[in-house]
Amino acid sequence: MSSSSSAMSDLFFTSDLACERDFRVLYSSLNFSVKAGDLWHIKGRNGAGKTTLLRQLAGLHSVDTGQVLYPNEATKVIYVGHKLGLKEQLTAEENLSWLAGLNGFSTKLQRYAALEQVGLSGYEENAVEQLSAGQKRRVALARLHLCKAEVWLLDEPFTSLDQQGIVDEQDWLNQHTLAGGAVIMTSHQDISLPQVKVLDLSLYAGSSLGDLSREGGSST
Amino acid sequence: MSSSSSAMSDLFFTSDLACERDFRVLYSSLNFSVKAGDLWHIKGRNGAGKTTLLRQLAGLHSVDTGQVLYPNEATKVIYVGHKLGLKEQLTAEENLSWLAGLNGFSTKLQRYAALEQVGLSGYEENAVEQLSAGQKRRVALARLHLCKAEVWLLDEPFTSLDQQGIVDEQDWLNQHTLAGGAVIMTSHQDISLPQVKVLDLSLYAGSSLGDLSREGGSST
Amino acid sequence: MYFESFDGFWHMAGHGPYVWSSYGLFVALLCLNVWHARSQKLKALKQAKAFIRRN
Amino acid sequence: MIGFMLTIIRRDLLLVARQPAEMINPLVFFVLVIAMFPLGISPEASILSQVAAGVIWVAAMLATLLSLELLFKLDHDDGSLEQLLLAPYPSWCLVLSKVFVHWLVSGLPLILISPFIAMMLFLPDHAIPTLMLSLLLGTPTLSLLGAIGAALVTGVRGGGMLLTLLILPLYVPVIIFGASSVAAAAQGMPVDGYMALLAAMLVFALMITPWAAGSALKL
Amino acid sequence: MIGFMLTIIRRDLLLVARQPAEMINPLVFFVLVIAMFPLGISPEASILSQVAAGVIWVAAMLATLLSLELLFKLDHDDGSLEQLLLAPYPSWCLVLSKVFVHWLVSGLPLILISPFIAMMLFLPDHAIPTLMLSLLLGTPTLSLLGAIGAALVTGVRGGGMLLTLLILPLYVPVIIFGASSVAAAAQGMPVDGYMALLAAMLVFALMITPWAAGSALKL
Amino acid sequence: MTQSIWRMPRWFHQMGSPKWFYDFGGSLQPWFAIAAFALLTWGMVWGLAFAPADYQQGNSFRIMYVHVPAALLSQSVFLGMAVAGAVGIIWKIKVAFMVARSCIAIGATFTAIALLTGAIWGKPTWGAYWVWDARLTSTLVLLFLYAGVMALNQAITDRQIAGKATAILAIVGTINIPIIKYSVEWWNTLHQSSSFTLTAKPSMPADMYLPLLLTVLGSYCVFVLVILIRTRAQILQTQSGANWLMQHRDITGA
Ligand code: HEM
Ligand SMILES: Nc1ncnc2c1ncn2[C@@H]1O[C@H](COP(=O)(O)OP(=O)(O)OP(=O)(O)O)[C@@H](O)[C@H]1O
Ligand SMILES: Nc1ncnc2c1ncn2[C@@H]1O[C@H](COP(=O)(O)OP(=O)(O)OP(=O)(O)O)[C@@H](O)[C@H]1O
Ligand SMILES: [Mg+2]
Ligand SMILES: [Mg+2]
Repeated sequence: MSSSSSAMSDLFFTSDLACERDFRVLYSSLNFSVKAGDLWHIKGRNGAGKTTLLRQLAGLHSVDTGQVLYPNEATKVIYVGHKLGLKEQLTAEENLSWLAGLNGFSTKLQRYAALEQVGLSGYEENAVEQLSAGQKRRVALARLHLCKAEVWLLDEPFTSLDQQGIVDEQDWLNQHTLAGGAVIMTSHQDISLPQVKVLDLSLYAGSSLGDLSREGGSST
Repeated sequence: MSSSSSAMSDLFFTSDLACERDFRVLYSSLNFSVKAGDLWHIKGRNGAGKTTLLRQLAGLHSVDTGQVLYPNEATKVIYVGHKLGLKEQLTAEENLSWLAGLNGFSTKLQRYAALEQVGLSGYEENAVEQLSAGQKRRVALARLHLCKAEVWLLDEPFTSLDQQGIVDEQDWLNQHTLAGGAVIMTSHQDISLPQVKVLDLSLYAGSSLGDLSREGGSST
Repeated sequence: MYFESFDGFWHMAGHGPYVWSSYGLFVALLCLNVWHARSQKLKALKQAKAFIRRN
Repeated sequence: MIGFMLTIIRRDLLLVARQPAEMINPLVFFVLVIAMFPLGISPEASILSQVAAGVIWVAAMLATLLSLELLFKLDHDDGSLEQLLLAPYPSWCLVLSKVFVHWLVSGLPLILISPFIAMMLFLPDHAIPTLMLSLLLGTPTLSLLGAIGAALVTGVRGGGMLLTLLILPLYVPVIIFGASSVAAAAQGMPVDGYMALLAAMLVFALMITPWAAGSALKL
Repeated sequence: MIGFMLTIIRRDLLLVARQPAEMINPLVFFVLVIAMFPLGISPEASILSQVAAGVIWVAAMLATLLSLELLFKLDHDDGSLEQLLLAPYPSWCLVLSKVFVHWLVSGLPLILISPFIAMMLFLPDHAIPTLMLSLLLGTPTLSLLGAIGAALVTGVRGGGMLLTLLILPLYVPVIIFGASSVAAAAQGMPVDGYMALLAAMLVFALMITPWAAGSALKL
Repeated sequence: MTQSIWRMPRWFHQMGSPKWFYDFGGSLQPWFAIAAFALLTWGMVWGLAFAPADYQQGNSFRIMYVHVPAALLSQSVFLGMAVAGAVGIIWKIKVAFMVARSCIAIGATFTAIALLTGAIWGKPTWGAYWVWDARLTSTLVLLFLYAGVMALNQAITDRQIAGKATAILAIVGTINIPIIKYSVEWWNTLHQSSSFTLTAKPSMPADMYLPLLLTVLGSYCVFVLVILIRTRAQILQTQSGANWLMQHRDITGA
């Protein structure tokens, strides 16, 4: 875990990040920085605060204590959460079209290629509501291949995927980090890539609200 | 796979069950019977039709070709699907109360005990919307301990559970089958229990609608 | 023929616009309906043929 | 069966108690919509008292209709409808229990507040008992018939408007007799006939809804 | 930025095209609600023409309001609102694009059908241009102001009713001036002043909404 | 899985088979097309050019030859839709649901025609396009009912579910139609002196009512024709892949 001094080379870093919900401290004094090529696996038992942390990193959950900082304003981030953000009535291809349109531009050919990469060729023109749970997740993941974003924030991306799907996805994660991207993901399953760094949230679990006022130092 | 002649000792059986969606046959000529003590693990890749099959067994999806038969009308079935069927505003305990009320009766003490069994003691009076993904799933699963149903139909019950949770749940499945219940579940993860029987849906995949009119015999 | 001249037939003593537009609507809307139904069927036929080619 | 219905009724009441806005909302909607009319039409008593009966009934209908939209939808979306339908009891038990709670929570308050509304629109005082009685007979009919539509649009996106389309035509007789009865009472004419008709429609709705809504839910 | 807005507009129009009912529904709701009034009040031309302006405006308001409910809600529920907000553009772009499509789909058709409605309520023919013009100026204001409420109730259960409560008070001036303008036109009086006021309210709504709804969404 | 209370007659079962309906309907289709065209042309030309004008209403009376068939059909089609839906629900016949769905568009069209031609007719006769007369109002409500069925059908993507939903709504709507009609009539006579009654003359000369008979029959033929086309289209859509269809000469082109 690097200190925040090496900030400028990081894609982003947190400083003394903490989160409390319902008077329970989920984590506190979280200092970690994410560099190009990093693959962070956030672990923790149910209710540890993994989803909350990812949403704080994405800017979707308010940060009250500590900071999340992106040194380079132009850093592109993709967040794929429990809710996939797909419009059920639209086809897989149309969904990709607007999702990619949020960050740039894509051609129909590229979208077909991205869908093929996630194993959905033949389903491009099916409405998403007619897809199975795993197929929906694949559509959401196809976006990763389409938008050139540095940081991927993935909340349990293996959910509903079959075994081949999980193997494939680890491959993508691998390639993305090798190409200089960064991945922060949660999962209850292990990741079989060499470069994985594990962030175990239980090490940062606070016990009472009082902890938040303390400066620095992680509690156990 | 037993034939339907041994019907009367079964909890339920299917005869020549088939399902077609959007002109694609998901499976056909599915004949299998479920007896007390069975633990069926339904496998298949994303989009194979696992969810659809479970819903047909539960009676939530219409059966157009073939049959699903419960010889004993009083057989109690619990279905836990992708959607958990919890009311977000109600507390965990209140949710259990009405869910159990659908099949019988339960006391508050029993409900507290069931929640403790799934590792949620302390969260009994939390509104479900304040629980994490895994904790919600645990509430839904707590029902299994509360209602005395013979047949459990579980669609990817390990989703969002942490590793300890998965171990615990396999334990419950084990106990339920040993006690004479039956479990039919889908999952992309393997189950480490000796009595597991695997039903691989890919073996029953049909190719065209024409197959549905054929009598008997499973296609490959 | 009830009318003496074509002009009389067309004007219908001032009621021409009402009568003709009514008949026009009747014919047009019914034709539209039959046409739509037919186009629907032709589309379905094309799809069914495409299905054969795919398999 | 009674136990099953009680379970549902208890649950739904609990949900309302957890979010009391749901109960007050139809009421405030009712009042607000009615308040718009003096603004839009004219504040004069002579005109308002003429239209009062119609406006009150139309507003009551809209308030019922809009609160009906979520009758089954929320249960569908979180999957609890599946669980309710899987229970070993006929689906009409489910329908009747839910409609009962709905009426209790959205119809009854309207009736209780209607005298004040009537006053605001200058409806003659002697018409108020008729207004309340007609609402008492009419709003359950509205809830029941509306439940058919609500069951049909369950699981369909953008249900609110669709529900209106499906159900408003069925509401026509209730509106007509409800409003006419109040107008008749305002003119001092007898209203027994209207009340009998409203009651007959309630019975009719009680007969048809459990079947229609029950089968629609199981689609 | 233009690209971002076009992406949203294209997506929303595509969604409407996939389910054309969404476009026709507010329209039919409008017609249906208005059709209920003669039934509830009286079929006589003399009474109906008096209340026509108010009824049309109240119905237009309700139709807009109810279709607004889903403006952001559906996007919230399926998680696509998160994605839209994560895009590196200010949130007012999002708001304006969505409101524009909403008005195109629900407001514009109302205006186009209003002459027929006016006829059915026996509004004098010479008041019809005023009616259409006032709706043209007024319905965008309704959509814009409503969007603030829609943004606030996003993610809240039972939003439809709640939205009404939040937004109806804001609609009051629009209703008053809109309905008065039509009533004035029916009596052959000049309506320039009303139109100027309606236009001013539109400008005001255009100024306030992007900011207010944008910040509400990010809550 | 519930057992039907009523046993289904054999021919009924046969009619429920998509193949039978597709073939038999296909052979009927041209006859109905010809009959519809002939009857309507004959009736309309007769009504427009040869029938005498009404002594009171003059030539606007000729609108009757399109207005009355449309008004009659608007109700018959709704009834037909409900009957088809009920048959589908009771005997679980898919083709019946398809027939019910086919009724929607054509029924709504007839209702719209009745309303529009009636409104047009109203202008010369009553001096107004629209009044809140009982029959007019209930026709308007009928149009709304059709609109509801149509919207519901569009909103549900799954064809089978849409078919059943349509059937339920059609049945409920049909039971309600007489109630609506009665209540509207009652409401109107209460408030309004019956100034406008639709002139129904029992003693019309044959020259006047025979064209009407022709257009009414012709309209029924159009109705059946459209039902046949649409239902067969739906069979094609849903049965793609079924053996009988794949070997059908319509598809193989043989
Ligand atoms: C929008 C306006 C109108 C509507 C919606 C309408 C609707 C109807 C309906 C529902 C019927 C009943 C068909 C049946 O079941 O027998 C009918 C019949 C008829 N209408 Fe109209 N009508 C309208 C205007 C008119 C006008 C203006 C006239 C002529 C003055 C007229 C003359 C007739 C006649 C002669 C019949 C057939 C006689 C009968 O069956 O009673 N209608 N119309
Ligand atoms: N509503 C629907 N309409 C049409 N087709 C559908 C619908 N829902 C699912 N399907 C199709 O049915 C097939 C089976 O879906 P199902 O959800 O049963 O798969 P599954 O085996 O559970 O997959 P997963 O592992 O991804 O959950 C899929 O190919 C899907 O495209
Ligand atoms: N809306 C909320 N209000 C209050 N507390 C909440 C809310 N949502 C979640 N929590 C609490 O925050 C804690 C962390 O939730 P979070 O969803 O981040 O957990 P998680 O690590 O993602 O768990 P899981 O593995 O089950 O997904 C949980 O204990 C939960 O009870
Ligand atoms: Mg989580
Ligand atoms: Mg599945």
